[in-house]
Amino acid sequence: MTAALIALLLPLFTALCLLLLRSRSGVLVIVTSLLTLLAAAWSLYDVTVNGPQWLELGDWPPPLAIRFQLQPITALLLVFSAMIHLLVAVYAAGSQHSKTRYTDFWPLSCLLQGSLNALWLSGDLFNWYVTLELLGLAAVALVALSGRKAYGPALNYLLLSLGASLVYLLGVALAYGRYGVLDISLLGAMTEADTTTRIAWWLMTLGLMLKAALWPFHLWLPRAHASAPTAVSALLSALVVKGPLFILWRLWSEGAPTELAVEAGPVLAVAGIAALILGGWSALRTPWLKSLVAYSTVAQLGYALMALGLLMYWQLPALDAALWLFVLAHGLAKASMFLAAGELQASLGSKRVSALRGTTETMPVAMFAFAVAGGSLIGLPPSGGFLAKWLLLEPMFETVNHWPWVVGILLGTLISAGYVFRVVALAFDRADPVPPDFSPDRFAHWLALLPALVVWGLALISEPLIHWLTGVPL
Amino acid sequence: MAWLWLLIPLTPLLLVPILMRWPKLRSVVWLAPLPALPLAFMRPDTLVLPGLWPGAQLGIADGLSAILLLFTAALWLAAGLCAVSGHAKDPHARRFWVFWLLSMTGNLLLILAQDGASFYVGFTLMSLSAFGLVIHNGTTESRRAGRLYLQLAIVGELLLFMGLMLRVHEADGSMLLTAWQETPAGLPTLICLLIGFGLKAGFWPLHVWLPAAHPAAPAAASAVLSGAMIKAGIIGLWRFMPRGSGEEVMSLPASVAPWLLAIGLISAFYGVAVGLLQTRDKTALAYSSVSQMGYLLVLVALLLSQSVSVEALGLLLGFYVVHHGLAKGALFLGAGMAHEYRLSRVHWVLMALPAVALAGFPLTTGAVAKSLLKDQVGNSAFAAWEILFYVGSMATLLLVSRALWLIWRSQPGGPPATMPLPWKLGWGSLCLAAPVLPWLWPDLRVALLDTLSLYGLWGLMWPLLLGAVVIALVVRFNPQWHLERLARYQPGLVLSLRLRRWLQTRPVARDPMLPERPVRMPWAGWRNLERRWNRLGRDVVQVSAWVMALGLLWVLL
Amino acid sequence: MSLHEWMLDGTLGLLVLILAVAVLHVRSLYISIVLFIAFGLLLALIWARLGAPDLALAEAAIGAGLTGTLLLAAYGRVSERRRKAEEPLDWHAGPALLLSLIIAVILMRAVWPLPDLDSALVPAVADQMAQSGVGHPVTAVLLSFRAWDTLLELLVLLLAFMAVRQLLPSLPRQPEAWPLLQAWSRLLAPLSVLIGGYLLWRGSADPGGAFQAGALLAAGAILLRLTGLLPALGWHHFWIRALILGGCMVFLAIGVAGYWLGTGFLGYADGWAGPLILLIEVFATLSIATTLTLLVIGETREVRE
Amino acid sequence: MTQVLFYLILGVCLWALGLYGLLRLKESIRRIISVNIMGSGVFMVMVALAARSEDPDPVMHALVVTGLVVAISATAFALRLSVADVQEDDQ
Repeated sequence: MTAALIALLLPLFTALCLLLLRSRSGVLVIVTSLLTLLAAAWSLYDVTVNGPQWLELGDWPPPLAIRFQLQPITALLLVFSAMIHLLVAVYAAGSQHSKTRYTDFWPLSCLLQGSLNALWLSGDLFNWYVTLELLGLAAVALVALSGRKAYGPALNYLLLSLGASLVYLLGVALAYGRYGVLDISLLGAMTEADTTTRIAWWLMTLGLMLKAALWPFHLWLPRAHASAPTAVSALLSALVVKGPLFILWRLWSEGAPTELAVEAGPVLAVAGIAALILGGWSALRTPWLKSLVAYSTVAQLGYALMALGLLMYWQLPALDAALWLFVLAHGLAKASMFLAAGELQASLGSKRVSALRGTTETMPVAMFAFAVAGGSLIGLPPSGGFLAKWLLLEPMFETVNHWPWVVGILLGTLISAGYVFRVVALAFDRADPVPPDFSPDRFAHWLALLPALVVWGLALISEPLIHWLTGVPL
Repeated sequence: MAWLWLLIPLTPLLLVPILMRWPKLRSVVWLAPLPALPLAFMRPDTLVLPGLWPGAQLGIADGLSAILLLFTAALWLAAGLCAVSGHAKDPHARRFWVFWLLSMTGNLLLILAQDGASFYVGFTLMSLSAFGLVIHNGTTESRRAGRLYLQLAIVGELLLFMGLMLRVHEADGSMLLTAWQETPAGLPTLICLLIGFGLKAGFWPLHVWLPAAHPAAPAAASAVLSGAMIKAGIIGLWRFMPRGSGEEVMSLPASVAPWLLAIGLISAFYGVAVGLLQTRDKTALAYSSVSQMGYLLVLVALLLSQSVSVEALGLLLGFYVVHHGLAKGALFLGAGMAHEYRLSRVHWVLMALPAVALAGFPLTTGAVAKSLLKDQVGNSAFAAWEILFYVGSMATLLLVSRALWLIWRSQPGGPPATMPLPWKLGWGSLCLAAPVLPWLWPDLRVALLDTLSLYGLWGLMWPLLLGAVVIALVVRFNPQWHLERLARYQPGLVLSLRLRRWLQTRPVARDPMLPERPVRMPWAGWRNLERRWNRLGRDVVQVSAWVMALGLLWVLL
Repeated sequence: MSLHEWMLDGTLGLLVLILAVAVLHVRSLYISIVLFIAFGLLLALIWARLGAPDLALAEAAIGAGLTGTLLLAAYGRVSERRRKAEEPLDWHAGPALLLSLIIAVILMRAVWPLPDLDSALVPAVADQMAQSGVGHPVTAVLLSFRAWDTLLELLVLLLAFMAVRQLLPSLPRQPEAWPLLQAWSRLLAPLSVLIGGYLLWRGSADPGGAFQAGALLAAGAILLRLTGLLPALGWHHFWIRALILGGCMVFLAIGVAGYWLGTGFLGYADGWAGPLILLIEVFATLSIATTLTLLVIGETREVRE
Repeated sequence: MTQVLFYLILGVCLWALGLYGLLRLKESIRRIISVNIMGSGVFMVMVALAARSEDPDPVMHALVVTGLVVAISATAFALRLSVADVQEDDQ
């Protein structure tokens, strides 16, 4: 637990120190991110060896205190967020095209990471509300870094995030009114499927869905993510939307009565399929590169939503692994894709997809990173995306009448292949390549490739990964 | 000792970053398949790698795999040796070697694989990396060929992946190839696998990419493409298909077998027919590969028909693959060489060896492969078709003679040049393999001695003599038929180009020099609908609030 | 419950509802803002009716006062064109109202059984009050039992301030200070410091505490700044930064020290709870006051420098 | 019908009114006001819930204090953003 606490507090302290000293030192952030990563890895080791752990804050007895819970998934998410943050920090410090060096990017991103870690560790309905607000404010502030043109999307994001928080908070208030506790584990033992519970859970769910940009509440995401600076888009797409998803998962898998979960599951799963298809379609049609990547986030979140819905519907804990593997694989691939897309569009001086003509010749590494990450999004074996899809498909193969879900996944796969190949095909059109306006930044290209390679490498550690995700010993 | 198997894929893989860092080391990179040679003899236990993916196993289960491993590695070695001198002055040599190493890794890995997933990983790695080899020369022709290759390779990958999934499902989640061989396969599975692997193996009608891609690559690359890589398709079919006994396992595959036989025979003769029309040596050789893959498909048909023992068939497959791989590799290398240097008399003698071996000349590996094939067909349920195989020998002789003549014609003028030593070594050893190998390899020697009976010799010789007569007639009368135009018709390439244009030019504006013409697209109505839909979501906050409110209403009522 | 209590509750409730509807429907933005401030004050009354004096104080200071100032400041910055633009009552006002009504009815079904249930936390708080180190239960919850929430909330405030810092400067519109206001603020400002300090001090035993005190202090500072009696509070001054960040830093440091000394993260050693909580509250008050002041009246340039 | 229930219902109505504002209004400052009304509704529900027991529930009161601070922080930012955004529109 100590290690997890260090991973939680280190970014917060770093942010405060940076602000106090008015420092814009990327090196300091990189060093502390590295330390955070080490602490998170240590906590993962700890939790694998010693099992799940609890920390009552202030040593107060359970119903009163806020409790931190360290499970394998929590620890894995701590590692994951530290990894992405480290990568983005290195990018922001090193790339000549990242416009984040002369702003408050550093303390904001540290606060973002700290609040995300607080969210992973917490298990208290109201505390989650506060962490969600922290996360939302940090995210909006980061979006606003790219100047006036981003203010409109940032304001929309903020307003919706505020509204969603209040929908969530009303649900929390109803749940507290009904059961008198706020701790999710304690709630799990008490909940019954009555009207108040049902309404409370749905209010929280809808609020969280809006925050996580799950279909059909995704409208704010593409513009917000596309207009943010590159490093920020990577953070937002890879990490921020996963926070509410985590709460949603714990809410339904731990806190909700079984009947309610079984009833709600298909709704979420169908929304997931709709996200896959419609989000994918928008990605296929949009003329802007970053919008394409952002819409692909909408589509890919559909897989996670579907995994969650089916997990609730069939009451299969095995799908936990699929859900979180999707999250990990998508986070890594999306970080790679956004960094690559940002570098490409900065070098080409155009935000259009059509400007990518011939980029395999002018910027092969960045394009390769994009394609490799895209391969994981499509789910080509042996990438992490493939593993997740495989875990999701496994229970469907067992029963014949599950085929509509399989068809949904297949359609989603086809569409994601469509939008990835749309870019790749254009990039291979070398007859008349668009010359870059600015010199490409090789270092950033290789950096963008790194997470894409990691996501393909996930297949190599699939066994321990699934072990951590399911908590089942090898 | 089982971990030794890891050396085979890891050696080339580790060489990739080393090569990136120290490009000068490329003169030793060709040694990468070396670990495979001793391991094929040692045959350590199977290596189980549960951490990699469920059921991952590497190793060699039967004699066939050992043969395949040994000779595939040998072919890569020899071709690599030639490539060292071929790419000594190539400015893009590093790129060539990286793709070379990657496709070699894939090729060796798929031979070692004992489970479907490992096989698939190796197959994919090989297929996709070979794209880099095909387009290496960078000419329009090679780019065009590469595009077609990549398009079909990806289609093949997807089908194969579907087949793999179905197979896993049929085998109740088991990934092991041995388990699959005992499991019945459904028709969709069979179709997916046949097309998926067929696109790699390149038999008719899935061969369209092959005559374009193999000649386009550099000489050493076409040697391994034609010699080693296309065999992966047949190996895959052999390994993935059910072969157990019992009615319910084999009823469906047995009914597919005649179709496979038909496709194989069509392929064998189609390859020869079109190959004879070619005016370029490497294309003719590529068509000869199409034809030979037809014979290998016949072997798969025999396996499925169950009328021959699996062991004998496995040995024959091994002989055939080795024979064709080495001979075709030698011919491609020779053709590549003849484009650069004028060959001396000795070289032509050497070059003739693999050529006659392909035609099944006595005392060569080809003789064994051909006569065993005829014997097996004769013993099987398809005995009635045996005569076609005799005709096939004659056809092959015609095609290789044509290819040799084309190679002769493509030589530059001037006196015979001295070739670089590595080339001589690599190519020479491949050429000599055809007559020498039977004497080194006991199994093959026994089979070769069997063909030396009078009846056997006659069976081998009469088609060849007939062929010789036809060649003599052609040389004597030299008819001018002008059939080249027929050969130039390549629907695959045309369609591939269409696909590319469709994909790439649609979003981009047309030529700005042309006047704008208002065109009413057939999908304009849909486009308007989409526009209207997009406009709906303009005020993000309001629309989201509506969705939220309606959602609340819906889920709460 | 007696009839006159019902009368009071009913009137308050009706008034609040009418005000809320008016805020949303009135044509002029300015009137809407003024009505919203009145709405906030009325809410403070309701909180007092419901036995929540802490909240009444907080709502009056934060909810009505500061939000109102913020809204008016924003109004001062929008253009004439924007001010004049009225909300048209378009086609979806009707369906929206209907939908909201249905949702309200559904939610009423959800809250219907709640009054008869009770909370497990009330007795738990009562049990642990003795160990908390303070006498007032709300303060105990805020700074002892759920100190993590409070710490994060300070971070939220900090983050909001940081976020405002990111925005490019907007056109400042500072009207001349009104002489009477200047005179009054000379009187009011020290008073606000006094009352703020008192609230902070009383917070450990009675209603009041860091947030209320901080908001009051901020109100005083804002008044002074608006009348030009206080110099600009730039971010570039080290002391301003230290004040703003002090709350979080002291809180975090004490929390970590507790973990280090074995009393748990954000736990206080026996006997030290009272003084430590007071220490945290003092720093938090200063931090909240400075941050709110800068948030409300700090020109972007002051905030950014 | 008790006082608690009365205020619970009132809170729910305020919340729905705030939602109505978000559904209908377009001007960003007004939207921010409606979000605040929504928040007031939630807080009223929470305070009413706190009033159920003999001694008012201090946990709920503390949560509402926290909620108020969060609300004002976010409101301050949103207002600044909306002003900056509006100015951009004007130019």
